[in-house]
Amino acid sequence: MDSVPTKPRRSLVDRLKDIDRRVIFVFIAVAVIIPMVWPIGLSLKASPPSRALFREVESLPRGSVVLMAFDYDPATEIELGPMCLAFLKQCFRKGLKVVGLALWPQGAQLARASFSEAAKGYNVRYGVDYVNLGFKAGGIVVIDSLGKDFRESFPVDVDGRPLSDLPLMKKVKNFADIDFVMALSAGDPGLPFWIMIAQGRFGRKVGGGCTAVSAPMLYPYFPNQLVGLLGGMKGAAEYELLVGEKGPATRGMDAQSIAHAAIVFFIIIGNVFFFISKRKQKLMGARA
Amino acid sequence: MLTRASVSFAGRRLLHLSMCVLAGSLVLCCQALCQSPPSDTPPFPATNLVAKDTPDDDGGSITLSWTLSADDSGGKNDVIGYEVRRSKDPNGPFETVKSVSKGTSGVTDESKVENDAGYYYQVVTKDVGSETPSTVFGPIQAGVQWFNLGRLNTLIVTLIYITLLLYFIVQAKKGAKLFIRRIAGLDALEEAVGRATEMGKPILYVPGISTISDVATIASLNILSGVARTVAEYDTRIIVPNYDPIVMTVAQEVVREGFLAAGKPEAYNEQDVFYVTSSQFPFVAAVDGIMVRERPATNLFIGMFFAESLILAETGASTGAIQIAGTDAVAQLPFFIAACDYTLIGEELYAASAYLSRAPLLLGSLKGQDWMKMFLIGCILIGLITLNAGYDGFKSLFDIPLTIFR
Amino acid sequence: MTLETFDTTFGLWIGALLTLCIFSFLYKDNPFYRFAEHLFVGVSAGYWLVYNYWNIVKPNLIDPLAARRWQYLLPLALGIFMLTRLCPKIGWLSRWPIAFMIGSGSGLMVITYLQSNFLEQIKSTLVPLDPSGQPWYVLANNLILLVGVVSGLVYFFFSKAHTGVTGGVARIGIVFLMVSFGASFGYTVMARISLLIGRLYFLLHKCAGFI
Amino acid sequence: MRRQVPLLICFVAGIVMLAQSFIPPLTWFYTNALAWARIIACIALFIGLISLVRLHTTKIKRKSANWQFSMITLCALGYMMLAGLLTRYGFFIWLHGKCVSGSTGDGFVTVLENAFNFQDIFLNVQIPIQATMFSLLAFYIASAAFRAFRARTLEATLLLIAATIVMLGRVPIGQMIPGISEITTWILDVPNTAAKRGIMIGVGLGMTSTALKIMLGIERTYLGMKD
Repeated sequence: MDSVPTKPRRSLVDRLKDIDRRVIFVFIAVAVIIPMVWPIGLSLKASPPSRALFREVESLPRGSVVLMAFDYDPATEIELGPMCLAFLKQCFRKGLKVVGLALWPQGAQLARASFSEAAKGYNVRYGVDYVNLGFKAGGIVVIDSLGKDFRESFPVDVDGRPLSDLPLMKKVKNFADIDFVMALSAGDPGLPFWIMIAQGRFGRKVGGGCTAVSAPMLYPYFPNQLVGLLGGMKGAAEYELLVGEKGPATRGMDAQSIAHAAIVFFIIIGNVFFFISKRKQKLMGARA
Repeated sequence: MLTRASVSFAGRRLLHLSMCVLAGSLVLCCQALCQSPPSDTPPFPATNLVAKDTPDDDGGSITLSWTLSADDSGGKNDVIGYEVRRSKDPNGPFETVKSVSKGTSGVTDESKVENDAGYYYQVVTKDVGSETPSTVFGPIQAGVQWFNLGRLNTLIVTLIYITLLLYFIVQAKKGAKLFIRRIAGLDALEEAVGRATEMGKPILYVPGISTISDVATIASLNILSGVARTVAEYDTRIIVPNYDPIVMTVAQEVVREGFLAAGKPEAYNEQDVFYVTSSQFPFVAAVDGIMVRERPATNLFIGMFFAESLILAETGASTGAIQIAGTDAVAQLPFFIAACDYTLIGEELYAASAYLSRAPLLLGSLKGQDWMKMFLIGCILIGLITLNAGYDGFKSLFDIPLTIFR
Repeated sequence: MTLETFDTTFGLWIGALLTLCIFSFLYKDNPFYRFAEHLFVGVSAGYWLVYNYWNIVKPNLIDPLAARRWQYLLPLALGIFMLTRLCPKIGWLSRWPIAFMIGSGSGLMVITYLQSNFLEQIKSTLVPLDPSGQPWYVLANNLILLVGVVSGLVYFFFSKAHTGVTGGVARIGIVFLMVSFGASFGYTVMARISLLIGRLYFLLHKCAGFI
Repeated sequence: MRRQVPLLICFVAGIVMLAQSFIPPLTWFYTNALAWARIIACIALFIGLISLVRLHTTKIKRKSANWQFSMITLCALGYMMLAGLLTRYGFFIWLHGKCVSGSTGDGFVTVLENAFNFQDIFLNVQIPIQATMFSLLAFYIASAAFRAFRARTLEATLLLIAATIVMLGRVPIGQMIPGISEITTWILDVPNTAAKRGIMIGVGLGMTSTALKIMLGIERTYLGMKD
């Protein structure tokens, strides 16, 4: 009796050579998720602009007032949110007061979330240690008005409370009462305007954070007009390293590293098995 | 002659005057001390103000330039900005038309500038408490230029190109034999259609995600017309999901025409050439769905693509379809190359129409394109020789806008 | 729970569920993905229509016409011609607006691309090759750049067979193309992984409260 | 009329568009033509809408595979259009005005208003799906790399090596390898730039040649007519 023609059994090598792509998907997902849940903190060296920013903030005396601009939206939160958290934690730990505002409409809500998250574990109170003034349209004009009086553009805070009810705002009238400006910006209006007005016109010290895409454009401002700059998720991870918090950016960078390594690993595996099967075919061809 | 009385009077006046001056300066000093530092002296003015009609435009615009004030980025460095003021009368009154931040040494005034009216300009340097006007420049008129000299080089290149194309098209019309090299991706088209027929499965054709004004889309529709005809001849089904409704209407016409040319107009189904949606990812989600549900044997992604290219090509690869891609989107080429069987790279997409139809007119234009490349290589060689001989005039011929006439 | 926080939590959960529906496609096509896909197409088509009506048609056509700016009758007419597609008898009229769009688009492309992809590319390829006064590697890089551009162009010669010298140069061109494609591929990986990190952060942190 | 007029329109529009680049007083055509094209494209969306609705109603009528899902598309489409109209017409403000503030009717209107919040749907449905579809690329880029990057030929080997180096040179883990950042930068700046330039010049020439042929009426497949 003739044997039923069966599918030729594929060797292990052949099967590994064409692994089901879903296996790769699983590995990629794991490579990203594991470092996000348990960050490793892979060797990362803080670049000069990040270190400069950190040192500048460390040197501010207790009680100094920092103005923080939330000029970004949910689309860029993954890059700028972690910077914001690390920076706020540094401020709260050092006993600095933070005044937040937004030139981007969705920035106000992001600021609210960031403040409440950073405040966990620190003895800080709204109105005394930090305030959120909310969003104001107008870009550069708004920044300009802060030089005269904060109340011109922000008569009330994000929840509609008059500034006179907030103890922190009693001692902040205009730029003269601000010791440091930190602008997190994802585009326009953003960091260039803060540099132009707050640094250029009113002589405040300005530091910034931006997306990886816009970092090359902003680096030239450092160190003359910008005290320091954090670029993209990498900049955020560097700052977390300096502040000593393994936050979302460290997790993100670790995930990046591991995912890249996983892809390279698969490329190598693919090639190894490709060569083995090629040699086997050659051998079999020679035998036949 | 002077009397004693008059002398003493004069003396008293002098004393009085000097006391006044003293008191006055004291008050001034006090004021200066009380005011916030620094003591407010007006900044140095901007100098060398020059205004001229903005070149190569249709009027309504004047371009100004000046040298920065000595107190801007130097001196006391307290300049905060400049205001550009304009008047039709050299003695004023001047109205502010533009203000710019410090470090700016030029500006274009386009605020209601009337053509052929004489304007006088002044630039005012400002610091925190004071300002200094520059000298007035004028009169200056804005005017219409009938030719944009800044684009003369573009015009010449365009004319050379048109001449080359037309010359070879005419040659081709006369019956000159024209050679065209092999393009693997296009040779594979017919094979791909044949395979779908054998398997009894449809063909998926995605004409990119751009509009009809994009030449890449038209190049894709040209290829579609050839594919549709072959498909009709083979009695295979073709599915064309569209991102843009206008592209859809053209694609419907092109496919119908292809079926007509193959003599099978009744086999054409208009509902197979349809509109999905005009946003990138919903479109991709739907096309992915088609790929896994209809299981086309052949996927053609030809036209303009963006980040979604790899999502389409990988999903297609997972269904085991033969895939041919073609795009001029440089950033997406690597992904198509990695995930598709054949890829038309850049210019090959545009050569496809000639390649598939072998129409002499189109082949002629391909030859024109090649001669244009030779011309370009020649330009590069001449440019390199002249540049390295220390002459950069040749290189400046390629400036955009061309400035040698300014 | 106030209405506002209910709204945001509810919204977050919807977002999370839809995210999982889409991810399920990685395993294989399934009803959840089909649901999300069809919802997505409907919502986006509707959004796009409404958005375009309010942001383009109304301000750029209806408002000017209401203000009696009659030159806007021309685009209106062309638009109506476009709609004749829907009645087969006069459908050929739709070719007029299409021809207008294609013609003006083509005219524009000719100038734009001859400037940006021809003149400017020549200019940036004109680099100093003088060995004096610059380090050797700058010179070497400039030379490589030149070879890459010229051989790449030769690869795109269509009216000459890729044999002999042409073939050799074209092959060098292919080498450059492949290195470039590889590099672009590798360069993009980071941005794509970031997208996934963003999505997982949304799921694990914002929705599940992990991390 | 059917053949000649479109060709003439195409030619004239193309020539005027070409000319306006060189003759400044003609620039009005540029701005207007672009605006008109946008308006035509928007009006044409109506054709798309009809096509979409027709496709899905046919599926439902014929009860073809997965027809139930077509209903979701149609519902979502109708819902979005309704919500977009209601919100913009100030319909809810009008409705609020009809109810006495604080009455149950007013609360009902608020619920209705929330249910038809156009922007919310966009934010909670469209944005997450869009972001997730986009993030699928992270998986696909890995599987594509695994499948395509095999050292079969010289070209494939170069592709593979360049990709691997650049991939590693961009992340901390790879930057532990000495010199890799420098090589990455070099690959991106020198050979990559050269090849891109070659492609771009080719694309420029191919595109302009096609555009000129379209204007001159040599290339007229788009009109559904071939010679």
